[in-house]
Amino acid sequence: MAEPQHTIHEKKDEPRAAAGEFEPKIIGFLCNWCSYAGADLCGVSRYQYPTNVRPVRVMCSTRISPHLVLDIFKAGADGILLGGCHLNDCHYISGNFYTEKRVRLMLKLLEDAGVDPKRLRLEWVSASEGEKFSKVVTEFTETIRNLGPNQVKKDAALRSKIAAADEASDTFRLRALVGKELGLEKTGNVYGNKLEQTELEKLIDIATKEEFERSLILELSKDKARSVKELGKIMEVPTDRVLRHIVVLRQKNMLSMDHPEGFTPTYKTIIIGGEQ
Amino acid sequence: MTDQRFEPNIVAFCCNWCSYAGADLAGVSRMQYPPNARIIRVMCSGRIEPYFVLRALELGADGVLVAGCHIGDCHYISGNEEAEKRMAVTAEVLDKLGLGRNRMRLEWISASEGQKFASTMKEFTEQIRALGPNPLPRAVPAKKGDPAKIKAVMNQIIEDTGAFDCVECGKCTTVCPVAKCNPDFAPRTVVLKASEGIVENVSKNRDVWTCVTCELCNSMCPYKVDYSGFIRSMRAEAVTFDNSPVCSQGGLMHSVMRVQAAGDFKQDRLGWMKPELKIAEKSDVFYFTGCVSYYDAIFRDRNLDLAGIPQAAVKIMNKGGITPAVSNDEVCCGHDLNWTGDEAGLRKLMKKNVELIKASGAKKVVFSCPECLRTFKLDYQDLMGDFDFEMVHISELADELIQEGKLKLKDGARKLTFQDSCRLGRHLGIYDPPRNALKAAKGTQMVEMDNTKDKAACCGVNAWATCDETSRKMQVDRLKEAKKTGADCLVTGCYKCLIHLNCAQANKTQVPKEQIDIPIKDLSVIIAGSLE
Amino acid sequence: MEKSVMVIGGGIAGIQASLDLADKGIIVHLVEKSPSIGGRMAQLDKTFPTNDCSICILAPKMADCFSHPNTNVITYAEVVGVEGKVGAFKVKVLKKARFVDETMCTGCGECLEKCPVKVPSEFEMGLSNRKAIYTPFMQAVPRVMTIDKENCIMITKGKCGNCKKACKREAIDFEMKDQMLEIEVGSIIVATGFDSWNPTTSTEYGYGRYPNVYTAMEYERMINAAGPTHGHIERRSDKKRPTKLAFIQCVGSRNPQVGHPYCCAVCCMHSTKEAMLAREHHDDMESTIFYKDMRACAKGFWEYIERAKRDYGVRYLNSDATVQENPENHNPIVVYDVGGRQQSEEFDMVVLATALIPRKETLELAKILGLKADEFGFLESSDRILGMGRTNVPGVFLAGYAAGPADIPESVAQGSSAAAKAVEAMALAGGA
Amino acid sequence: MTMAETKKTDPNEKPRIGVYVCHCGSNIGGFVDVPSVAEYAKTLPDVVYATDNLYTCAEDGLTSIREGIRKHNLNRVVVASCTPRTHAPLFQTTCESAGLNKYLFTFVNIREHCSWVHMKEKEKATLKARDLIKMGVARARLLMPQEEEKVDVEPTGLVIGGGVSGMTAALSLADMGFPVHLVEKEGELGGFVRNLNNLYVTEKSATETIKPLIEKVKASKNVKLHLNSQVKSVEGFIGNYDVVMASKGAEDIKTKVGTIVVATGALEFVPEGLYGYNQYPNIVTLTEFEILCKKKSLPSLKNVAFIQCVGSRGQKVSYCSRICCNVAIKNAINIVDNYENMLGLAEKNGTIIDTVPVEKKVPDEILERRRRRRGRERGEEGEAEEVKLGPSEKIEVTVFNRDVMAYGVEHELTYNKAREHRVKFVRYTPENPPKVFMEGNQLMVSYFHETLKLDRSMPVDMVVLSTPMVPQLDTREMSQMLKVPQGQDGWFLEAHVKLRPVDFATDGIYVCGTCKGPADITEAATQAAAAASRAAIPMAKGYVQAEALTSVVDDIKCSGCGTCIQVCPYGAMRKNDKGLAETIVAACKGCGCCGATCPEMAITMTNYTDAQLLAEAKATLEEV
Repeated sequence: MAEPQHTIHEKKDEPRAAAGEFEPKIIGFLCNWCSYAGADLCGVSRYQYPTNVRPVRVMCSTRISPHLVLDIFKAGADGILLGGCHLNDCHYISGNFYTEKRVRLMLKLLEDAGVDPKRLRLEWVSASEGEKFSKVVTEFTETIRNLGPNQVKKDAALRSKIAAADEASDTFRLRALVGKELGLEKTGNVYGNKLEQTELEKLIDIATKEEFERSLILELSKDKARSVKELGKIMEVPTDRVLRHIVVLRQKNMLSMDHPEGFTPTYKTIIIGGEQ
Repeated sequence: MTDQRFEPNIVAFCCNWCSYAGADLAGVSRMQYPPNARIIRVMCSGRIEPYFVLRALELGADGVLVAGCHIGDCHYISGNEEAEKRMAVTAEVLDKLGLGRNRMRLEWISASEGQKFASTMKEFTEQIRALGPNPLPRAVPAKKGDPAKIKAVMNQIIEDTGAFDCVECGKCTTVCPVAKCNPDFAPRTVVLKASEGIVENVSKNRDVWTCVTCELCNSMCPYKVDYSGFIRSMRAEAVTFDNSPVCSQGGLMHSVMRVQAAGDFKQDRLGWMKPELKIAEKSDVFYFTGCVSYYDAIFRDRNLDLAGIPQAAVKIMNKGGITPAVSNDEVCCGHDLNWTGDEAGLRKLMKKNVELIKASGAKKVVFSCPECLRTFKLDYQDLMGDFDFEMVHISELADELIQEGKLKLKDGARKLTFQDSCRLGRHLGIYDPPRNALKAAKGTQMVEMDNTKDKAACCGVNAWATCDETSRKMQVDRLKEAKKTGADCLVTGCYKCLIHLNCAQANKTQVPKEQIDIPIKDLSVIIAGSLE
Repeated sequence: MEKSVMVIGGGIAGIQASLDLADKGIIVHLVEKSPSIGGRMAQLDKTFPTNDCSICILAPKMADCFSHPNTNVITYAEVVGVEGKVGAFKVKVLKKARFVDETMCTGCGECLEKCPVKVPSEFEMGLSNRKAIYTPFMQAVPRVMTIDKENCIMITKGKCGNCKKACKREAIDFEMKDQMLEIEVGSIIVATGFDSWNPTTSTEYGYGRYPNVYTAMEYERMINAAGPTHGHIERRSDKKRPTKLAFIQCVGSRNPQVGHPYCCAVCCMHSTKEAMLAREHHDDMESTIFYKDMRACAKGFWEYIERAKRDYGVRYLNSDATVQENPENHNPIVVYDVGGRQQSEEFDMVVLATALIPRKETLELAKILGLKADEFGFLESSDRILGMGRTNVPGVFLAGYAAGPADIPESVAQGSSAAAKAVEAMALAGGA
Repeated sequence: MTMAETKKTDPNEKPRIGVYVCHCGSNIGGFVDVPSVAEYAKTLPDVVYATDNLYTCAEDGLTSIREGIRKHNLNRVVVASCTPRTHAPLFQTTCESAGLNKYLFTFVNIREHCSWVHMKEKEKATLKARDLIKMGVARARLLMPQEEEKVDVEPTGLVIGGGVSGMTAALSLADMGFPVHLVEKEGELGGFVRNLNNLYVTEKSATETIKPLIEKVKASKNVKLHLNSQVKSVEGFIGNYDVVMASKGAEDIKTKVGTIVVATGALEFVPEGLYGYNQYPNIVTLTEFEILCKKKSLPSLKNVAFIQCVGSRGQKVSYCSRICCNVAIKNAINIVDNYENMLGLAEKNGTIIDTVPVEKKVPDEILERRRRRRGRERGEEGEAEEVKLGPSEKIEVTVFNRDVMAYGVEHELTYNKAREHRVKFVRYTPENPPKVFMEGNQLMVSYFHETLKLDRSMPVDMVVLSTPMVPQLDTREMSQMLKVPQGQDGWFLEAHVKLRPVDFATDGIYVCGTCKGPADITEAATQAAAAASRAAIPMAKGYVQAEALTSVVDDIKCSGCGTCIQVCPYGAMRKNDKGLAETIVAACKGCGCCGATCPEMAITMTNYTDAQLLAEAKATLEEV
């Protein structure tokens, strides 16, 4: 097989990693119909951009559940880029409207988990916006480079928080709320009452906060029974709120009382069937 | 009274300071003179314009006397010198018309010359008595419009001109040169008012006279609304309601035309002829010179050498192997009457001209004047059906002769720009022949102005009506455009473009001279000048 | 009897007709004149009234159409002769030599870099250059190269051959000859689309004379991210970005004077979209649309206009307009009429919504097929009310702009409708 | 295209992956060290074979894939080359031809997403290519063979609505060879058009125009006509709808159909309380006017005013109703040209309204101007001769409009003709609409002339109000029954306004005519034929085959909350008899919205499972 000739690249650019610079690992979820096609066009048009993004093709940006994103952050990704069609351009009619709602939840949870929300970026890139794709990737790579590496593997507390956020994202309550959010805004609930977007968002924010804290309690109490006070301190949450969460979690049979430490009860997460 | 002796009606214009006082003195001194004259006092004989004389004759005067101070004595320093020039023009026009200069007399009578006044009166009365009555038929009083019928008439005009086709897009306004200078005017509003049944439009609205009938609107209108036709028809109605135009030279030209229409006088309109030019009594080609002979007299002080244009045209034809017939009996085509509301006048002139040409047996009529050509080709044929003779502009003929190789032009490096007159261009669609003919001289470069061919800007005046600030602005804009091209010369193919654009250069304007001082020459003159 | 159909014209109407037929199990021969299918829609940036990205929604259809097992897409080809009748047409198709082996070329584009010839790109409305070996646009289907024999110096002068040297797959064949194909089909669908009228002759708009006067299609390419300026709107005179745009409607259309008295049916919306896109690109873009009647009369269109006014600050002025120029800065000056008073206003750029006219070639095709065309060159339907698209020739049907002004959804519906009619006709001819 | 027998792949069999890395000439090879990448691929888990090709898509490349599958017994194939968007089908077909299920193939894009965008960084590009292949391999390990579900299609159509659209659609399906049920709620075919006098563009009477269509429908062997009937219920999905039709005074009819065309038409908006409607005499809507014309019972008229956009374009409804300008223009011309005929005089003479040819393009000659003038000969002395009265002196028609929507060729020419015939068009703004009032016994219209800035008024004998089309009253019920969406104005909503104008998002149901928005008869008939074409596709095929990219519900996890049903844009989710969610495979498009939404995480997406996506993403995050 003939060795292909190299003609275009004259200028050799030493990988910056060699110079000790941080090379972020970025996952890019790209929808098949617009942003993946935009990335294709970007290639065809030879717009250059940094090598850090690893694209994963999905059929629609709506496919990306918060769990996927948080799990990948948990696995150590430095940044995640979500690319979808422009609103109203969705190949699947309304998919990207849901994407928007989900991304809002993801950002909230990232914030709660102590991950800079800037590490997640949602961009609408159409199939004709090849140049835009290169710009987005270049900018985003720079953003992540400036933020530095994801510390999840080194920082145990962060790890638990991200894990908790991940867990929270998969709770029935949040998934159901976000799933119904658009419908509630547009057509109303079963009683025909429409909800204001701001009102609804407030509701979801409260739920997000609660679910995150509950998940964090479960996460923290997985390996070690902990007291309300202890949890409050680690989580930087007032103890009365911790206690309220614990009541709920116990009702749901997710947390059990463990040995008391003196007069203080401690709690431990119930692990069913050794899952995870 | 049983005396059958002819008693002439004489109008005498006397200046306040000398002649009128002279008449007073004649009275004080009880000097006797015939009673035929009616004296009109004016401040100065300089006030008397040629059209005063023509109008007086048209209205039935048998003779006109103009009297002023002696040269050098004018109360207004030099008013009488102007009078002298003007009356020379008037005399020439009267001669040309065949009415004869003898029907008019200019006399200097000072305040002390009572005697001279009386003797002048006597002599002039006898002179006119000898000439006999004014041969012009008495003017019929103008028809009055009927307000009850005007709505129906206007509706008919709307229908005839397709004015209902208007979708109010306003494109006519965007190109209208008048609207550019005068925001109150727009072709479509004139039409809209009529279609809304606003009849006062006809009797009061002056917009009808503001239009220059350049037909930019017609040519631009997507729906071919005939705005100029509308305006023309509306003018015919407007005059019946005493809504009349203010004409240049006081309507002298219109009087000249009406005189030609009214009677059969032996004109003298071939004064421009030169012996070296070959013309024939009978020929296949008839050269219709138009009013150039009269214009030549009226605008002689402008050094336009208007007589040179027909000379050049005949020279071109001669060189091209054509000996054209030229007739002293042609009359004005009637274009200006037609466009100032006098269609009856047009018809009279038409009859004479068409008979003349038919009698000549010509197969082709060549015109120097685009207005004559338009009137023949469109208006005459409109009213009389298609003619069996061909009608061409001199530029078309020249182009044809050059293409056939019958005419050759000398080389000459020059840069020319051509003014498409509205009649030649938009009305008749003749754009390329003049350019081709001019370009035939090797080395000639034609440059175009910003607005050219079917978008060409107007010379500012139509049918000698409504020459005002707007006209001046249009003329200046056009001259600026021409100057901007860097051409050596602005070439025109229309007598009137030449006269009007020259007028803007000759008179005071707001713009510096150097922006508009481009030589203006007639196409035939240029072509004839470069004949081999 | 032949259970196959020929579709002439590979724009959206032709593509839709082809897909509808192919999906029904009918073999479709799609003949396209240019090197790629896609037609006019491929040139558009967005589509009204949803501002969908045009190529995004079109490209999947193009790919489907090309790769469908029942389609035979013949690009760079023209119909030159037809014999026979419904159920049994014999069509002669001239497949022009593209000098590139379609089966070998991968569209990698190595040859492009080596080709020394620059030609104004038809697809980019002449705003940028292509090479003598080219694909009309990035998303072209099939994505293979074509050599333009008028401009290739190897073909015209016999020297160069750079592309051949560059092509690793040896796809280039300068010896390639035009091919005459004879194809038997049961019916024929004509969907040859439209052309954009050149407004140079209507000098009142200054197109071609004033640098900053553009046609709508030029603007459309300019604002397209994949276009010649990568989506940057810039002036011909100084490459600066304009902020004040004027759109003039009915340039050459609704105008019996220039021979197109009809309304093109899409330009009002098209210009509105272009004005909205300008504002989407930059907040300081101000657009004015000069119109005769704002013909926004299909689903969601009037709402779109309202949105343009409300959310995009688009100004609408009910007036035709003409254009002058400020010679100092090459700013076009638009002269218009408000309430019968002449007004003028300086803009940075003027975009002309030029008349969309039937292609000249359509008339030739009509002659070949025996179709009737009206005096404007639109192909005529035999039944003007209930049978739009059915022609005087049994078995020949129409779709898209060639049959009269139509927007994309109408063209698509007509494509499908023609497909149904073609099947009916063949069923009938087959005695079914 | 024939496909080789696909060998069964045991899902539990250990993956044996083959990796093919393409040079694409120098397109990839020039900027990525392809051989080293191929070498690297060999080190990845479960990879049993890896190689590089100059062009994998060329015949030799494809052969090497086929051989690899046979020789190395590969059960997963990864190709690293260009974009799946253009080349995936090629490689999938190749895999299938070698007996490998096409869902066991994975594509890695190292050209558009790597070599071409990192042309100056060969080392990093090579690293990225390695990573991308690692990700592809990680995904490939989890791939499962998929069967594409085939559902038989009942080759019978149902058309709802017996107007022009419905009849056209039914006849078209019938002529294509499919039996069709045509359901009309009235006792007669023809729909809205039966109200009309004549149809614009031609002057032929409306009834005459549609008569042949009605006869053909009645005569067609394939059309089963159900008059006085309504569709009572529809259950099922594409290819398999169970339909119950109820007829007056008869038993319900149950039948099975494969596809459904909705053509239920529209109504005219009643302008109650606007412009004196129902308040003063002689104020009618456009359709009422048509009916008067049709019955030849017009009152004596001298002045008629049409008022356009009554209730539309931001008044009662937001849209423009598309056809009313043209209908008004048609009637205006009728009045001016054929008033006597319309009064019923024609019947006495035994003629129908004359055909007036549309005057087309005016020849572009300068002498054309003469035409204008000739009609107006005047006497010698400037005295006006008897003025010939134009038609407008007999009857005057004024059309008050906001924009005249005479789109296209024929409407515009007709609009031009109307003006040539002296129909007056006066533009008004919504802020300043014309007013209709009584002055004594005289009906009056006053208006503000926008250009002249003048208030005008005129006596009229009749005012015709052009009101918009509005959706049928039962549109909502219909949309619920068929599970198809309505837009915000209440019209049926097509799948995509641009490219799928007669499809519903739900496969198997199609829409045409005025039930999806205002359209004229020609457009409606075209849409109808289009809808028939679309509806015929699954019936012609005989089956529908869904790409195996669909959602799958785990009915152990599902709690039946119904959120997925709510979010699915295609109506592809439904509740089964256990009250749990179930995917209608034939309708599912695989976007994944339900999967990402399901609160119980009971839904997975075939070929795009969470595990696959996570494995793919995490592969790059592993420490090397």
